[in-house]
Amino acid sequence: MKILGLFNYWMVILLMLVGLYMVIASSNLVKKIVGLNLFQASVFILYISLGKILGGTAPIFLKNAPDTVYSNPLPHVLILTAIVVGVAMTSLGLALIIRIRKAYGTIEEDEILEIENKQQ
Amino acid sequence: MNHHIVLRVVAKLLIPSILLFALYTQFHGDYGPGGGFQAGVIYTAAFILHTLVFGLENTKKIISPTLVQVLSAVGVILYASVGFASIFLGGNFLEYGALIPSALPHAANPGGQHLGILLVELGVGITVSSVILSIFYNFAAEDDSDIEADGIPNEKGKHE
Amino acid sequence: MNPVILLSIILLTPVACAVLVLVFSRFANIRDAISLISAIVLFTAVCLLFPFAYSNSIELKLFNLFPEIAFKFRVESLGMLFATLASLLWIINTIYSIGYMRGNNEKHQTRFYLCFAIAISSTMGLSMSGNLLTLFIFYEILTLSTYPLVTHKGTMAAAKSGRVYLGVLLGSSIAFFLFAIIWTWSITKTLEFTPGGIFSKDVDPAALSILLLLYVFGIGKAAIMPMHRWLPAAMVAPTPVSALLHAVAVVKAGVFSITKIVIYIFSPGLLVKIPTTELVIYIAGFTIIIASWIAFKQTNLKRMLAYSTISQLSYIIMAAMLATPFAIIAAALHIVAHAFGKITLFFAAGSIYTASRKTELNQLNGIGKIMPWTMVAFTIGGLSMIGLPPLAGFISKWYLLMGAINVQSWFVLAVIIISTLLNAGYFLPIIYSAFFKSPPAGETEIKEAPLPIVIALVCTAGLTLIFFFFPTVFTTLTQSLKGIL
Amino acid sequence: MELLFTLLEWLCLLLGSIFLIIGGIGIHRFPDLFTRFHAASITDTLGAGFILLGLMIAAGMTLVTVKLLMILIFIFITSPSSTHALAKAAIHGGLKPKLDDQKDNQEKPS
Amino acid sequence: MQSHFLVLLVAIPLIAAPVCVLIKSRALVWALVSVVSGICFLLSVKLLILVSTSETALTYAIGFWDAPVGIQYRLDMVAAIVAFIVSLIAFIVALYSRVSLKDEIKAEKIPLFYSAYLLCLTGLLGITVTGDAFNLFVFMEISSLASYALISMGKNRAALISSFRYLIMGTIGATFLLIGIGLMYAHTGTLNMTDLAQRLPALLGKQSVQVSLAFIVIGLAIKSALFPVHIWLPGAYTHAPISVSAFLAGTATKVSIYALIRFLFTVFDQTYAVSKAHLGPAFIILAVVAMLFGSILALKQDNLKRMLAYSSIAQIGYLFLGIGLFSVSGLSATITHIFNHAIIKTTLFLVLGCMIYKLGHAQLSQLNGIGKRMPWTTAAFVIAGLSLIGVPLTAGFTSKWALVSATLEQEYLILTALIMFTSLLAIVYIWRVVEAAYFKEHETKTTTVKEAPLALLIPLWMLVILNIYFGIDTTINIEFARQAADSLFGS
Amino acid sequence: MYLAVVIAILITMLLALIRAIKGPTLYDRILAANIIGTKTVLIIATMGFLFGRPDFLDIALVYALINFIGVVAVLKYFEYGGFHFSGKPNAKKPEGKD
Amino acid sequence: MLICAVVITLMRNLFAGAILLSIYSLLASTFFMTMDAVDVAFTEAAVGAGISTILVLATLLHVGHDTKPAKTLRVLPLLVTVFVAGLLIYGLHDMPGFGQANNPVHTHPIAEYYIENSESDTKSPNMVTAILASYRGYDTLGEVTVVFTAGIGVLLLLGGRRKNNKRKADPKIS
Amino acid sequence: MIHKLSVGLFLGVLWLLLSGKTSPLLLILGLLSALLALYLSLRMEVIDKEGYPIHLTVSTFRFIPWLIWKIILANLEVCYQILNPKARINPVYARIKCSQKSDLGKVVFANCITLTPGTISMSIDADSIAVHALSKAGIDELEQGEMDKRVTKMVGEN
Repeated sequence: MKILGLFNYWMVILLMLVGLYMVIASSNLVKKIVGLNLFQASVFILYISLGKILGGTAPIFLKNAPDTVYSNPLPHVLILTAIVVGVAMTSLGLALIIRIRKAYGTIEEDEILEIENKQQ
Repeated sequence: MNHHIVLRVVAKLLIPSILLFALYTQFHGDYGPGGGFQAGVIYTAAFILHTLVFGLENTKKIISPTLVQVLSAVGVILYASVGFASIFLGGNFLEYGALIPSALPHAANPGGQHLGILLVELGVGITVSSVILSIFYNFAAEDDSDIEADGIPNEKGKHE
Repeated sequence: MNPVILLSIILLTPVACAVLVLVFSRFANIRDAISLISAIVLFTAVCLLFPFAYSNSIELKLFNLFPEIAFKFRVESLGMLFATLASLLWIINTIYSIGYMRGNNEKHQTRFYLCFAIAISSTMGLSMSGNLLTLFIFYEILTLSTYPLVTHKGTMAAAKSGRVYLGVLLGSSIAFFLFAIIWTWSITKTLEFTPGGIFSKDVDPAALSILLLLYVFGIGKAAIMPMHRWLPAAMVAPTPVSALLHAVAVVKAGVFSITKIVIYIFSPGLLVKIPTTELVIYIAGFTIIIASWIAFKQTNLKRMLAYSTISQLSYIIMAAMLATPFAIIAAALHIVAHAFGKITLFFAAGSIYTASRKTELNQLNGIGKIMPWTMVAFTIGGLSMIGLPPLAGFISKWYLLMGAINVQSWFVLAVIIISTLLNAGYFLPIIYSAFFKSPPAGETEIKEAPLPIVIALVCTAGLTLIFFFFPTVFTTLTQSLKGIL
Repeated sequence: MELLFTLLEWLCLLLGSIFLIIGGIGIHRFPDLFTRFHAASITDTLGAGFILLGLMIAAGMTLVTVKLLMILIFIFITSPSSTHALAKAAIHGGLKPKLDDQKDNQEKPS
Repeated sequence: MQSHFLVLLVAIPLIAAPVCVLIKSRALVWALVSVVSGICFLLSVKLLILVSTSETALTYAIGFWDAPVGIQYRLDMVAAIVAFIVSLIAFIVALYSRVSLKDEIKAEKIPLFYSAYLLCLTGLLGITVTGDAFNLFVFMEISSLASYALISMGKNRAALISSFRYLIMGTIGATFLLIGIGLMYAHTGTLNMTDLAQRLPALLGKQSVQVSLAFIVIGLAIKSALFPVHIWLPGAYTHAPISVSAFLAGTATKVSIYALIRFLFTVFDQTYAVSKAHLGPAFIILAVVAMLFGSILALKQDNLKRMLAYSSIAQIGYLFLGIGLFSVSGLSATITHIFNHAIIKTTLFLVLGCMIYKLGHAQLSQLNGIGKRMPWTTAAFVIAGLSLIGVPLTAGFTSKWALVSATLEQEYLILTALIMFTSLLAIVYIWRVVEAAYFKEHETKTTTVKEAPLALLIPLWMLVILNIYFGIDTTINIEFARQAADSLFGS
Repeated sequence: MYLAVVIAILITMLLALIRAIKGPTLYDRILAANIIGTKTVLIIATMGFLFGRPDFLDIALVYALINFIGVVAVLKYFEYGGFHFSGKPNAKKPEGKD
Repeated sequence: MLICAVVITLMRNLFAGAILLSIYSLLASTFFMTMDAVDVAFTEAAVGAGISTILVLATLLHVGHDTKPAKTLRVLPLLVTVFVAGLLIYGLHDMPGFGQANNPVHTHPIAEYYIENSESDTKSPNMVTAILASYRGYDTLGEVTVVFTAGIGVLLLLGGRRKNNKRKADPKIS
Repeated sequence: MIHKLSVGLFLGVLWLLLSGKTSPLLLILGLLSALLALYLSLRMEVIDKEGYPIHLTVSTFRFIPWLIWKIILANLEVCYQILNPKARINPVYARIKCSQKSDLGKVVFANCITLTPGTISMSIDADSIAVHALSKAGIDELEQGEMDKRVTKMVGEN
């Protein structure tokens, strides 16, 4: 199963990179936020992959099956929290974008920079 | 959206069930997947659906933004006060075992634990649903004051 | 009286003076009186403390600044010398200031007296400080408190000069002096002024070399080239300030610090082993010659005096670096001698300005006839600078020559001779033209300066004379230094 | 009996899968949006229906079946609604269905 | 009750934050915030005393679940010092903000603003006292989100874009931290810092553990605005409302650096960080660049808030320099400077607040003669400025002392020289202000600006006095910092 | 067998995904998203059986629900340019297109 | 999923990006399902596909949904990305094997503790809930606070816009 | 009133079906939940005959099997279209009369049209529904009006 493991991690890495690139490279603010979402989601996948035991099952206690192998619940908890943090961040960022759009009339970062420079 | 008959009828059909389903998720977090957060989101989903179909103003009449704001605070306070309550009842912060008096040591008091989890999840649910609803209200608000930028033309492009 | 209490009085009197000046800022007479009274009180206290200076054991430890370094004071001979000098001259300077400030209707008089008092208190702290860090703290306070005095006039020129003043002094002290102190601390884990120095034998001489340079250049107040730029710049200040800066507090604080570091941190014995000592001597000699030469070329009286000061300060540095007992005593004595002489000169310059608004050398023709007291005092001061007997300057120069001959340092000898010639070259023409040239027509309305100014002038001129005839007060103190060495 | 149920279950699942894939192909085969709706609706109706039915058979008479049934009903209600809404929006948005006689302009932005 | 202090420190502002939203009256909200931050301050003082007298770190098991199972609060000397300074600054800024906010925030948003303020405080305190890696992330996000919101409240529209930039950078940073924690977790199976510290040394050879260290360091460096990733800071501090700038400048970056110290010294083996990861040189180089870059840019600014922001970047350079030395004295210098710089920068920002309150701006070119109009305000600036330069008898001096002696201890003479050089630059940029304030005639005689109201001056001068007090009584910022550094190295 | 079903669903999803990426119109994308949504419901239900934990159907329900709401929201966006109307569709010109 | 992500990056139309984001979330949560993380899948579905998408759409309503033509590949971001990639790949090869029961994550006593005791400790068969609300209840309190903070932030930013929308009209020159 | 009660009852039953647990705590919570959902739904004004057509329950059961049958048939047809490479696709667009008076009726009819592959309803007007069909056959079948009649019958409007 080494290959599957590698596959998982590789996927995490690639997603992470795509997300990160999107955050840094795109000029559009909404795309930045979307990129951040991708980036974070990749981290979630990393954590969840850590918690998995092959042949295990979801960590909900089964009454009549004493020998069941459960996957590790801890990463799940962490990621639940992290997802929430992510959505909080997203909503705040988007609210900011709305305000920026109202204030500047654009959501392209380079255009905003231009406006700022003109002012100074 | 009164003219959009299909959506209106379907929404009417679904909303009560969604609400109930949200509450079910809320209270069955112990037994299966679910819990306060998910419940909160689903609960809000019902309201969002209502907004989509019947309009924002109508939804605001049902549950006012002020109430939403208050509720969001109430949720956090509920959670935190469970923590404080357990201190006052002689345990550590968030030690649910202290919530129900018993001769047993707190750690071995699953009843208290259960109660604590229930309350806490309720707090989560209230906060999450009201916060998301409040965020949604604010995002969806019609804002005709519109773009006050200095001289930057509002570029409206075509979608593909 | 208990010496520790005396010490506290010495340290607190100027502070109290500052506070009271602030409180009575509205009442000019009371304010000035307070300044004068506290000056006298301070001097008395210093005199009373005199007998305890030799024991080198009076300590006042306030609190720990750092876990291992206390904020503390200690009475010892060199400091006592400096304190006596400063407190004595404060009295005179106050008298003079009252005359000068009123005579010229200066603005911000309260600020002037306030900063003055703070400067004096930091001078006292500096002279009594028990370790290097305490010394450094007062050194910085002195810089900051004299900054408003330099920029007193509030003109653009004053602000510019103030910037130079502060930039050089604060900059050098933080960049080099502090660096040196911390380095010293990290090597020795102590900063106490200890007879015999605090460096052990096995400290890397290379480090010591750099340290010495850091100290010499870090103490910008000593105005060794190229750190001298602040001094001519500071000439925009009112004359009492120049007098204080150039004769008593600031520059002397600089050379005093260097001397103290040489004696108590490095110890003369170690100093001669440091390669860069020689270098410092050369730089100091260079400074003496160059500064004298520049002074020679000046046309503005106060600027001339400033460059003269620069050269005189380097005498002291040079003497300290020679590190023989004679030379060290020479350094200590020159602090005093130069102080008396130079303050007289500045008082005279201020007096001329107050009376006639003249600042340039070529305007002084015949002024000796109009302002005889002033010019006689000026003559005494100038001759003392040159080093002629029977004036104070002679004694210190004599000791310095002895020290130089002791170690057979021909360079130093040559420097002293050349600079003496140059000194003579720029003082004597002034004296000549003041007394023997006729004043230009139409200057009959010029009179002698106000009385307080004249009194102060005469006092300092008298001191210059007295010092030659009764040097024991100071020489005994410096002799006790010999014991330490 | 047991076997019968199993067979039935498998059959249902198999049929469901087949329908799903056919639908999937359909959304590529069909030329424009409105025809694709039809393909999509295959997957939503019979595809989903058969699979859920198969699962129901597998689950037997338990609450699970009830839930599966709920899902089924849910899909059957929402899916046409959203398709309808989508179609309506598309028309509103200026998209013209590509009919027999208008082969060459499938998109007309209004 | 005393045993609960540790958690109350965080829980009280946490529960007070939603209460703020429920209160309509502005005065009441302000009173509540002041009281709460005051309580936090008292708690932190008490805790500091407790820690300094006890042999070991204080711990608290939340929910009574023992350490690796549940979340543990752990307060050692460093944490106590940081908590102390954070709550102190929060308290003073809260006092200050009542008047200064009047002009900056719309009245109906004030309760929300204060709520966010308390949340930010909660987050920062949470970071300091937690003993759990993931919990640290959560609280970091609380404080970050709150600070994004707070910064965006600035009057100028540029506040929005600054806040957004901070949000992007901050989230990347936090996510990096999350990746790092995840990788650590992958190898140890635990999140408790003490537990991690026990398990990690055996695993340091693993490349992925090394990578996790790298991610944590990068993430926290972003959060603490170390040189190449500082770009969010100037805008954020410049455009935020003044109380926010003051609060964040004093606390946010400091707490991130604290977190970095936690990870480097408590969780990882510091000897490893030096010998294998070459973090020392890397930090030192970046720190030096930051010091020079920040100071030089600070020289060029006309907007004083921006000037202070760049100065902060330079000061953060100092902090990293101390860490980069990886010695007891270096670390204690960093802790000292965290403490001192918090006080100094907050004071300076509060001074600007007074000026903005009265003048409506803080442009250097228009401040001529302000010293006569607002003597107390300007005097405060002078004292804090001197402290920033590192003049003796001010708090700043002690940190400069500690830092220089730390560099000298390892004989990095060039570093010492650089520190001195940047101090010189600090003299220049501070003195530009002083000169304008005192020694230039004000341009328009008609301006009848008066001294700022007492409500602003009192908190300001409280800090000024502390500035001098901590320059004289160095128990906390030197001795305790030393103890803290010792214990970090001992562990 | 369940596995086969899962694979079949995955294939369908893949096909839909390609459609979503290719477009060409936005409505095609929405349609694809919708298809993927319902397929996710199925896949989750099936996977519940595959892993022997059929009690995850709640999730499937949630998916169906969210998917529906999402699609409605998207449509609103296009038809009205806002979520806030209560009048006729053409009362306000949608911002999204012109 | 990866394709989806890449396409989002390249997509000029933000709206399409939003839809793809929602698809991406659905796929992610399916993935979480296969990894046994049911609760996470639940949440991701509700949040990623639901709330996030709706919020992004709402934002697009206000800001329009076209981006400028994408510039050519930017160098600096690429470098940063490559650097991070390098780091990750460097760390990749001795990661604990995927899904092995003897990974440290699973052998650490707390993992066992949770699995064995959570039911008896809390009467809650769902271990995730037990940990979430009890063992690590404090994290969850933090999580709730984060949500609350976001709510406060959005209110601060967008609340009361209609009344005072002229506030930003005259930005001061900074 | 009875209508509301029955919706409440429906919600209660729904809870039981979802939950399947019978511990007193959960039952109480269920009751409360149902009441809360009901209350909110009432405030939203979504509970009326249109939204919750409880009165149609019986007739629905007769209608559904027929519908399913129709769906299967239609499915097969569309499948054939998809799979037959030679099949020409001739979409048709037409308006279909509908005889239902209530909105509910129209919605049910429209949804049924959409539900059967091959035809989708595009918009609903006062007395007709615009339909898009994959082939002419679909339209023809609808025009025969069997579905229309059955739906009308089911919603009980004639």
